[in-house]
Amino acid sequence: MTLPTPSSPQEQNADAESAASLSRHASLGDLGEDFHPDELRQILGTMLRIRAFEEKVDELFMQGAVHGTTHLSIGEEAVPAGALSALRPDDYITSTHRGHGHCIAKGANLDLMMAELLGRETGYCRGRGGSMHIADVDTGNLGANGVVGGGIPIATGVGLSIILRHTEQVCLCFFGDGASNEGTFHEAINMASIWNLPVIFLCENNQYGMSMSVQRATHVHSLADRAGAYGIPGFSLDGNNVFAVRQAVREAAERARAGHGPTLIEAITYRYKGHSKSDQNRYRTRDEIADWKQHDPIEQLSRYLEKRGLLTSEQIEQERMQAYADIEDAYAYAQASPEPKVEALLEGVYA
Amino acid sequence: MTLPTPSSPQEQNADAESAASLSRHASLGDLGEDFHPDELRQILGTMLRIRAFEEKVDELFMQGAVHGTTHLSIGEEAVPAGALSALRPDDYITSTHRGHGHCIAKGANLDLMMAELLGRETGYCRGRGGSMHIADVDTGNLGANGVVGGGIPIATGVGLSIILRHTEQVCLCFFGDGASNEGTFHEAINMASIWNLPVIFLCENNQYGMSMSVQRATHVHSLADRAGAYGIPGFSLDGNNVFAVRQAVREAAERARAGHGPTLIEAITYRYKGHSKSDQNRYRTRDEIADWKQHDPIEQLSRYLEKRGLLTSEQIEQERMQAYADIEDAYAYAQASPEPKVEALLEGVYA
Amino acid sequence: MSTSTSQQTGIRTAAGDTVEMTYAEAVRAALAEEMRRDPSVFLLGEDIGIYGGAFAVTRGLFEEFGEERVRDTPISEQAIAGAAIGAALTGMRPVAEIQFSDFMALTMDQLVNQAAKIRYMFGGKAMVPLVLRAPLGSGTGAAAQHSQSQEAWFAHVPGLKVVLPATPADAKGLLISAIRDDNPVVFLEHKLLYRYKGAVPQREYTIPLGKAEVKREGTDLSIIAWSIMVPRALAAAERLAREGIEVEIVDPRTLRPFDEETILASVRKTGHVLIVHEAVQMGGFGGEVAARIAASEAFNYLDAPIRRLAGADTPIPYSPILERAAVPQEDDIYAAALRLVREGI
Amino acid sequence: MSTSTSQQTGIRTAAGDTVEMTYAEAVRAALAEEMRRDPSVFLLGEDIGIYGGAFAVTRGLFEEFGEERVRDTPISEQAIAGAAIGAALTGMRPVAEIQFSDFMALTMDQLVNQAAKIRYMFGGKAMVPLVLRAPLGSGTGAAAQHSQSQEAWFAHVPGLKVVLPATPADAKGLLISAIRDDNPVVFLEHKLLYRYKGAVPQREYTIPLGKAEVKREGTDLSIIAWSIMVPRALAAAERLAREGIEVEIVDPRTLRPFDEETILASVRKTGHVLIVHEAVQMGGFGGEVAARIAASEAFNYLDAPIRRLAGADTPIPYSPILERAAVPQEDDIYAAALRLVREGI
Ligand SMILES: Cc1ncc(C[n+]2csc(CCOP(=O)(O)OP(=O)(O)O)c2C)c(N)n1
Ligand SMILES: Cc1ncc(C[n+]2csc(CCOP(=O)(O)OP(=O)(O)O)c2C)c(N)n1
Ligand SMILES: [Mg+2]
Ligand SMILES: [Mg+2]
Repeated sequence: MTLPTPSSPQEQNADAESAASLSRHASLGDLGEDFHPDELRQILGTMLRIRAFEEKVDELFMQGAVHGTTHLSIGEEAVPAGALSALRPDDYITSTHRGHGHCIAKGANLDLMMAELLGRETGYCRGRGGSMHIADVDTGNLGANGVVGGGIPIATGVGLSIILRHTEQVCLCFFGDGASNEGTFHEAINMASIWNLPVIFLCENNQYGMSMSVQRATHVHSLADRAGAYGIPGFSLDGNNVFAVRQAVREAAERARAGHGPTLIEAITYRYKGHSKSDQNRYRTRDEIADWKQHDPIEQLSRYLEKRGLLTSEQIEQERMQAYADIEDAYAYAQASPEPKVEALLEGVYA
Repeated sequence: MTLPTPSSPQEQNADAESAASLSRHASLGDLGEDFHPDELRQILGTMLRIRAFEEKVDELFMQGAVHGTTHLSIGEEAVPAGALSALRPDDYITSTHRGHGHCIAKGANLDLMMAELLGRETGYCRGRGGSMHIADVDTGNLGANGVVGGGIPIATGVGLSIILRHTEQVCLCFFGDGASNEGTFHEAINMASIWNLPVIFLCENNQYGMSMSVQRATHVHSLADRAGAYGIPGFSLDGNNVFAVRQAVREAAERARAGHGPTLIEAITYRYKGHSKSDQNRYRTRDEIADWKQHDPIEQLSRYLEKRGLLTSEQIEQERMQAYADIEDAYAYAQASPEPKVEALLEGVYA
Repeated sequence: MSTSTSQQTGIRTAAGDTVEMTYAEAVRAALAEEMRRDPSVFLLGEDIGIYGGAFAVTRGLFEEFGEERVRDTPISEQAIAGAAIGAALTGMRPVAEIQFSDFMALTMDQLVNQAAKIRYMFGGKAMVPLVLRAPLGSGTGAAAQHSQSQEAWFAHVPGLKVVLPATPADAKGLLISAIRDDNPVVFLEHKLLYRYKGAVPQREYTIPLGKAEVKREGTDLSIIAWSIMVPRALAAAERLAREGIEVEIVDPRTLRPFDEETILASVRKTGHVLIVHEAVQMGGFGGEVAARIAASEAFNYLDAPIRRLAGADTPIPYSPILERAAVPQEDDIYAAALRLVREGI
Repeated sequence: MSTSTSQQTGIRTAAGDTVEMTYAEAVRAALAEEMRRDPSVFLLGEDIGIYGGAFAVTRGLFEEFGEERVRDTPISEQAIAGAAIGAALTGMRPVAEIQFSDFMALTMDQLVNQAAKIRYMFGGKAMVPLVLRAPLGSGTGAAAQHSQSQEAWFAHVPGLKVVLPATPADAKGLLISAIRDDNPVVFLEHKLLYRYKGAVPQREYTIPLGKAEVKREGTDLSIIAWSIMVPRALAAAERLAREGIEVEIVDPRTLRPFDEETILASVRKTGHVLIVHEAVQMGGFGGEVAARIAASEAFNYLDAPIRRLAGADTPIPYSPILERAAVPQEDDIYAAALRLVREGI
């Protein structure tokens, strides 16, 4: 049982050199060797914590214990886990409505995340933001975003700030396939391109923007083709292969830090759950969902690690248990936390 | 003195067939043969009337005789003249802030245009619109637009209306190189593409969006490259070659009427005058302007017609005189027309 | 209870002539009837087809009318609005859905600079008969970017009409009028109202745009309220009646055009005015209502200052406790009304 | 003449301490001084570099500060606003220019759903110190899409600050405050004011956001006016003085936050109020001002209804005759003030 060969990353507009360096990694053996075993364990742990977190949130919503709506990323965990493993702690991210995984991969504190979802004063946003607005600006997490495509121009601005401040940070901008049809996508990537900004535009193509498939919503073979409209490198890769994601992001970050500007990466993945709690899955088949589950990113990584003798099945199981335990702890923390006070309603509107 | 060979039209994403049919016309001899001599004379007349109109407007602004601002298209006449010569009278256009040429080529009445510029009750818009809003919906001229990129989604809607009404019209959407960086460009062309709408997106690349050159504002070799982001055919051509424009638009219209969807055409041209009356031309050189004047679209066509014996120099001069005379008549009409009445201020806000 | 009162006042038909339906069903019925009647009517928006819309409002329409006329769009709000304009300019009557009114922020150029102004800019020679529908309002825990009430923005724009129905019967009758209207109409549905039930006439009917309705008659205080605040005010009024205070509730239903006369008549009668809306108070449309009263001869009939009760000066918070506190609730209306009538403040 | 009165009232400095400059020069001076003082301040916008801006406001700054800090952008208003937000969130103080306020319609999502709400949504733990400058208003013959006054939209949005200076001295002092402010500030400059001259202090100074100013003292009528309506009201006031009517003119300068107290104090003193703005009356910010007065105890001091004089209910027309008629002119202010004081209507 090895990780299936990722669909060889399709380089769309990059210079020949990066293309070559990316295809070198089409065989998984090579990819694995870049890693220290501890790091692999950490990446697996991240993916497991994302899944455990999402499962808990799903359960809470089913019970009606949480208010509002939520967008789960179960099935898509390799994208943030791979991407953030390739970046520095002082790098930035901008995230989306489906952002729990991005937060966790960026190193967020699960207690504060869960407290936020439960609308508690101890949450990241003091209960004011909820699922769609978790942020932790101090650690470079510039926030989830309830507006599809709304974070893309902000990421461009972060890139601009980085070059004006002469730091060597990068900004990783997450967005969905659906968001790639928003005007903000176009304006922001063009602007980042002409100014050679250190931004990585990472499209999580999970096949649907709510109910509309990417095939119905666009006429391109790959969303990475759109890089050509901005004269920047574009890559399409298997987003369920954590190594492929890591590698592409690492190379993009190197280009960005070297002053060579932005990259567009399309990570092909799939969401197992409905778009949000109101989804009846009328626009796709059970078979399609089942097929994708055959390529589960966590299963693939686990089998690979075991097969290679990098982790034992016990160790993997231990990681899994730990992840679920962490989430239960976070939930306990959140539940024990106080609700915001009505008198504080207007706090935080203005600085 | 022949028309210089147009820079061979660059096909970007079309199917092989259209590409071939377009390059066939790279030599001018062939292009000319498509035309009946009367038609050639008419096209020349259109270009001359556009120039004469713009020169008159320029003069009026210099004198302070006209209020507001204006955007002149001197040097760009081949684009609308060529494009509209390829369409049917019942086809639609959407236009821009630099729209006098589009109007004239669409067959607008010069008297009503000039009256509009002078803010008269007899103008196309009863003096309410002015230079940036001339429209004549009954004849398919859906209006100039003061918002850069603002007309592009409207053109998509016109295409949608055409397919819902099952007519075989097309909509020709004019916009500038600068407008191609607006979010509307992206959203609207993508939407037209997925629905195979009969829209021709015609970018008048006059090298600048006010003061920012297209090289500074984008990182693509050709704006037609952007067609790839929507999976539609894209062509780049010499916009000062009226035959090349006509040919590309004709083929795009054929594709559109056959249900094959939209086309993106980049017509490379140049504006001689400042962006608007406040422009001091600080962002370009006199030499650059002088160079482009060597490729004047009207001069080129005139010389070609003369050389080929299609029109005599007397006939050409006659056309020119007629154009300027028409404009003076239009100006006289406008001047003799009444101003709007203050009591009618609120008329036309609501239907 | 308050809802049914409002229905009965709303549509004066004998009991047997109505059917009970939800507000969402009433919107759907209006869409379906107009699409059956007029082939130029079609729908476009995100996930309105097989998905049935984020609030299930268009459910079933795709099945009846097909994907050409119930058209799923990419996530491209500017293009949705622009496509509606282009279609409307050339003979169609599009009804576009924006998934949340918050995202109408993305359509402001197309809506305000294009749709609203085209007719005037073109000298009165063009027509843009489109409807832009969107759910607005808080109360669903969706936080700051999915809970706004921006009717004041649209009401400030000449060329637009702005409708906010409060009952199923109004929703249906007003939406039919909006579709048949030759101007661009912004039609704002409150998310929390979608499940409200009420009696809706079985016969074909329309409700004119620009006509307020007295949802409850009273003598002591005029409450001017729209959208979700109408049922809340009605509920508060029932409690106030038990205190011997008879509240008159006037629902303008359409903010633009605005039926000033019905409101002034009520003010002249009661001498006390409380304006209630969910939108943020500062710069909200309640200011316009107060200003009109303060400028009219009804000013002379006032026995107390004109009061507004409206949204707090904050984005809508996520926490349910804070979210409730951020906008007027039935209790707040009750308390404000009582104080105004009893203490004159 | 009225302009210099307003300057003198505006900034109380002895004659020799000021220099005469235009409003455009004052804006430019504020930008230059802040850029010299604080390396985190930079400018971005369309054609603000070598071209110097559509209204020549940034002329010369490119030469002094270079293309990195005076940054020409493509024609991409959403990205301009978004880029400013991203930079502001990460330590910079961007000042973005939108070429005409009309095109702020394209930035509404970034401005309202992002910039204004980020701090609150993030639990008060982030800061978005940006300024979005734009010229607004009619009078230049640029027609409906280049002449709007949309301050009411922004004033309705918690999280934003909204500034509309009427004099060169105010423009400079308020812009410096806006740049130093830790919140997103919408700074609206009137196109016709750019050429107005006035005395501006030579020393470094700031004017606090949220402080109204009495531009002229009087006893018979309070005119509340902002932006271009301040000089028009001052000119009308001089003529009214010759009729024996002493007008007090209060300029809020900042609509959000709004200095209610200074306005109420004036109303208590004069007992008559005329609110004047260029924006369309229906749904304009004048409604908010009227509503606040009508809800306050100043209501008891009123000897006549609260009057508004504002833009006609139409897009701005091109014809110069119609364009003038669409918004209040000096004569209109004079006539409305006279009628209000003499006839109480
Ligand atoms: C501007 C905007 N339009 C519509 C929505 C409603 N909406 C929320 S998520 C979503 C689908 C987004 O698709 P995609 O970008 O592919 O992200 P995914 O949900 O698949 O992760 C939609 C339409 C929104 N939040 N913002
Ligand atoms: C949305 C918007 N932004 C900015 C402007 C100001 N403006 C008017 S024309 C223009 C340049 C447009 O460039 P391009 O699209 O290339 O057309 P051109 O003027 O070259 O014909 C600009 C920036 C505008 N009218 N609309
Ligand atoms: Mg998706
Ligand atoms: Mg151009």
